[in-house]
Amino acid sequence: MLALIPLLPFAGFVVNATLGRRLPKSVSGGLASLVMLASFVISVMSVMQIAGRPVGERAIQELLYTWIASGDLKIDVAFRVDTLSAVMILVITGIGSLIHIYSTAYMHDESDGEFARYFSYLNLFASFMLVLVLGANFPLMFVGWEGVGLCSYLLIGFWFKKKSANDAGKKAFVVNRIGDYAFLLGMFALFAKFGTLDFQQIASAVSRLPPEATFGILSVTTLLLFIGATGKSAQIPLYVWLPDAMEGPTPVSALIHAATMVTAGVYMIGRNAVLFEHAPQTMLIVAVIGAATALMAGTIGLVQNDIKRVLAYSTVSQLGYMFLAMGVGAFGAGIFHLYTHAFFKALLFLGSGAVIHALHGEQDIRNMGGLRKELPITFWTFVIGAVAIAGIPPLAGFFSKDEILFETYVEGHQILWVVGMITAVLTATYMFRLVFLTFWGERRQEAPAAQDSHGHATAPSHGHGSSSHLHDAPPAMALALIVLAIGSVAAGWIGVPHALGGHNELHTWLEPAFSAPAAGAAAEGATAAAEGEAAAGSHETLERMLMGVSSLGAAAGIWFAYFVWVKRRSIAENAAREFAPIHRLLLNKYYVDEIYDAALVQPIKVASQEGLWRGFDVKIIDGAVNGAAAIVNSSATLLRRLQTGSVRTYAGSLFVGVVAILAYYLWL
Amino acid sequence: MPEIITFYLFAALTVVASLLVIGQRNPMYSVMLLIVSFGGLSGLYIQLEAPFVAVAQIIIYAGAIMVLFLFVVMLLNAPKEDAADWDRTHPLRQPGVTRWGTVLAGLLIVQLTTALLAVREFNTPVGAQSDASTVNSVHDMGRSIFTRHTFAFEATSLLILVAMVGAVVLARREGDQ
Amino acid sequence: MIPLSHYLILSATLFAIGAAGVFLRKNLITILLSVEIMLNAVNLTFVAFSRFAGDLDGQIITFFVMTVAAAEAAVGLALVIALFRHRESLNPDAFTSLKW
Amino acid sequence: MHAAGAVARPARGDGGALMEPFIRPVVIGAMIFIVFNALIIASAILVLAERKIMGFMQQRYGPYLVGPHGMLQPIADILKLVFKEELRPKGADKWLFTLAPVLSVVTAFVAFAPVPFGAETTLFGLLDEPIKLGIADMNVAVLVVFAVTSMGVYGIVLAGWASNSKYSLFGGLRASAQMISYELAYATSLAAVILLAGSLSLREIVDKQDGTWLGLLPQWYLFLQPIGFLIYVIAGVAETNRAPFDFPEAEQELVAGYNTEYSSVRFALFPQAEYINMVTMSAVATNLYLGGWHFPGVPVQFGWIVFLAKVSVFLFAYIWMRWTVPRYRYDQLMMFGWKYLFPASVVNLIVTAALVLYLNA
Repeated sequence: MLALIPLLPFAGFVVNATLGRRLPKSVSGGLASLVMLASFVISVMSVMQIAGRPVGERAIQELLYTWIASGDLKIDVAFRVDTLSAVMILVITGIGSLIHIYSTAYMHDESDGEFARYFSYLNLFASFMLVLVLGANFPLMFVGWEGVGLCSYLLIGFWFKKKSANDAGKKAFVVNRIGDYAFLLGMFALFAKFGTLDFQQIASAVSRLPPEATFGILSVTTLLLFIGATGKSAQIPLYVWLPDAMEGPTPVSALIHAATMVTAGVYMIGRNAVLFEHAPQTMLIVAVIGAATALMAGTIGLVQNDIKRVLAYSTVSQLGYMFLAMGVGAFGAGIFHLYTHAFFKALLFLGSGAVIHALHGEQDIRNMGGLRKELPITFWTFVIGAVAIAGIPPLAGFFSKDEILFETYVEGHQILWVVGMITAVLTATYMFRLVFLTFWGERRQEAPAAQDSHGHATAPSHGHGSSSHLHDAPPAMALALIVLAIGSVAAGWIGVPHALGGHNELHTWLEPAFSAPAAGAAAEGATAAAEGEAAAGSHETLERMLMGVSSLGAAAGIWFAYFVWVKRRSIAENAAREFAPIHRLLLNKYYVDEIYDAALVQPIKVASQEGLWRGFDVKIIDGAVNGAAAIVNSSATLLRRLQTGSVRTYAGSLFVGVVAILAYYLWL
Repeated sequence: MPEIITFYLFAALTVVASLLVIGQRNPMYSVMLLIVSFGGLSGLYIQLEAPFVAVAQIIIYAGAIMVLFLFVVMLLNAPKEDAADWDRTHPLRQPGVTRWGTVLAGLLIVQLTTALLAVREFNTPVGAQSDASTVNSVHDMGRSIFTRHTFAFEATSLLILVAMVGAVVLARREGDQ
Repeated sequence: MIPLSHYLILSATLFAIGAAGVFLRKNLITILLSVEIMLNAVNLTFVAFSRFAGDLDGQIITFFVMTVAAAEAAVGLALVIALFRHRESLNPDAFTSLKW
Repeated sequence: MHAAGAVARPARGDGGALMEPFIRPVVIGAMIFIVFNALIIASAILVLAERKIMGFMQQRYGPYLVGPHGMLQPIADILKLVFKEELRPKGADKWLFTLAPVLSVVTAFVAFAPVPFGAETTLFGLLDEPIKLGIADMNVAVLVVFAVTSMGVYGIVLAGWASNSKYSLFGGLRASAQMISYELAYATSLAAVILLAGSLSLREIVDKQDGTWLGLLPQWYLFLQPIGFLIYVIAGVAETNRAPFDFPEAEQELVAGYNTEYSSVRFALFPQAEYINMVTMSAVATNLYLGGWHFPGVPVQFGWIVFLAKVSVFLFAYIWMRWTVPRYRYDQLMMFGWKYLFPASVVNLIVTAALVLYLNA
């Protein structure tokens, strides 16, 4: 039955990919959404199934067949639902189906063939993502890992007629390739160390080892895996592909580049929590990198003008939060934030999509404003999302973010906590900058319109100019927006901390997934949860205090944004003029792309052109080939003399052979 | 004593006939002489108490294969080979080649003699079978052909089939179907 | 009883004669005949060995050899006919080119 | 020939009576002498018989002048042939031209050697150790007969080639092809009988056919191998180049085939060889299929008479066939031999083998 969860979307992909162009939009889109819903239902059922069990054995593992068996390497195609992957599949299928529904309206202007292609990609992505989270061992996870990479490439470059889209797709693919390389190395290292690639076996094997005090094999392995994660989840230094990925259709950005795929790295770390816990060095690196990414992305997000880019950078920084949580060992908090973030970030992206849709592809927030009255649904849902991400109680973002910050503080990383706080304030600020610039004030048209950046979606059906009356999100989109808004409000309530009299069910639910599956895992998990609660109990006052601080910070950020971008617009320009270099620096994203280009891309280009192509390939390889041919030719011209065509010559040589063989047997 | 005489009789017959076969310009005579040498051989087979092989030798070789040769010789009305181009184009007639050939032949003879001197101890037969049991021996032969040598047998049958088809294809004149 | 070596020497001689024929003759048919002589020399060896070793395998192999000889003769003569049609000659040196 | 000579193992008794050792060689020599002349005379008689029967069938007298009812006609023929001039065409191959008829007649004679024609007899008590009627009694007799008859083709082929004339050449070619083709069916039908008897010795085969079924039907292989018998007879006719398969000497097409260029004694040898071959073929057929010298109710001492009777029936059938059945066409002959006769005989052999295996098991 577990197999059905990824197989249903795959079936949808097959149908849409093969005879999609002959199907009308309603059929292909409906089919795609339907299979997603079906697999959502199945996921819910299976989660129910494991939820019904005692804490210890909340897991179903389903072996389909043995995929590879060579030597002592044995890899099964086995799917596993435990508490962790349960959360993931719910998020993926649930939000995924919402986004499918949304897309049926959003992509409606495409031709039938394109429409079907889009949905086939989307389904393929969903099935690969599900394989990723359901896979019970590294290779299977890697299949999903690569598959989602492929789909993200295909979907970023969906409008392949547009060069920027193609470039973005290629960039995403190449950057991910770097991470995947490290990931593969990590897998090899694991196999070399433990002789297996099954998550459970690795965890139980690791749990017998002591945590590595110095930088040893475990640290190296985990570090390699983490580099893979940075590639997939857009962390420093491999985050550069994510902002460009916004070239893809907005729902894609919402599903792949905000809600699901980019969280794969976080999930991977959570999946191997035991392994990472035994490598403190790596954990520290993870935490630091996460915090740094969060801060950096936040600062960049502060000045970006493309609505989707702002959201992209906020995604990066939220992912940074998650990695921070993972790094400080608060896996539960990290996954919690992953889960809440999926809701409100998807909501925000879809809202921005609605805006762009309404404005026929206008993405520059300087050209927006005053949409509050014209797009009420979009407006309200968007605001809810913004409040949620800003971390205002009692919305989803608040609980998860504060759990992360609290854990960070408790684990004793005060500096990281400070960074987190600043990022939180920044988050609130740039999010509400976005809100105010988009929805308050009145329409502005001065800035150059970025029409071409979304050329396809500017539909012929919308003939009238952007100045005229705009209509709000069509029902399908509205449905998705509203559901997600409710989610963003309520999603956090399953993780209410004890400080506020909650039980943090999610925490206890996830606990067994992060502990080794040794004998009596149940008891262990229980104790872990218990002592977690105890710890929480001891820190309740502190926690409350921190909450207050961060909430105040968020509120302050919002007020600041209101003050600057609604009351006194001049301040922004003045600030930009005052601190021109900083502004330019931020506007150009710290010139990271340029640096990479200068430091890596150009040298590699030159090396491969001059060295590999002109030097190695032409001279050595071709030379070798031609040389071989020449040798064969010359030797053949020599050998040809042997073939006189005269029978007796052949017989003579045979005769010689006979004499030689006889001589060998008689005298040698 | 008589068997010595018969042996040398048949041996001489065989050898002389064979020598004449290759010393002969006229293929017709060669064929006939070869039949004679086969006759000698089958006599030797009888002396080796393999009468079945002897008769088969006559039936298959002399009776069938040689008739085939004869048939072809008559069909082509084969020309006597002329001595003229013997010396011209024969690759082994060029002096150098000839010298090497003789050297090789000498070597071969030396080797064979040394090899043959090594089988001295083998002079009395193991389990000599009297020809009264020829029929049994035929039985045994058949049995072991169809049991121990099954593969060889099948392979040979396949070979025969292929040869038959090949002969038909080759000998067919181009054009006529 | 005739010692085995007599038979072996005899068959060696026959084989030598056959080989010489293959080398020296200029008539395809004669060459085929020489090949037959060689085959028979081998047969003689087999039979002699089977007699002196006291089992029948030698004779059986002889039959296989005969079959092969028959096949060889059939194909060989067919080839001879085909070749003779192309060049009015049976001289193997007339067929030095691989195709025409 | 050597085959026959070497395999020949005359039965040798230890000689109880004192004159035994002197008589036995005499008896054997006498037997050989009798058989040899019998064959010669048989050919002579057959010539006459052929012409007489032909006449009878064509409702005329046939030879009538020489001797009473032309009985002495064969002698006249022989004299005529002997006193004719020997001529050898120019360009004919001297040796082979002479060798050919000799070879054919010799093989014809030799082929009869291993054929037994009577049960063991003591010549009315003259010998205390019974002697087997038959020149050479050997345990691979069937094969030897077959081998020697298969050698017989050379006579004709060589004759065709040696006399350096188109017609002869064609005759020779035809003979060789025809005989090779029909040898297959011939041998295969033989093999079936050998399977039944489980022996290669003609004498044993014959003795296996002694006795009767249900007291009336003699246990001849004819009744077990009807198809085999038919095939054997047809193939035998072809082997002996008799009508309707007498292509090597088809007078309408090739003047006289392989013996166009022959005359006088050399010529005389060919028909003689042919007749002797007929006799041998009939004798072997009798031994294989008609129970040789066994006939229900006839004491075995007179077996040789029975044998003669059966053989003469065959010979009559030969002649009868010649003067009634028209000659085939050559391609028809080949097609018949390869496409019908040979497959039929193979099937017959397989069925027989299966049955023997099944019934013995």
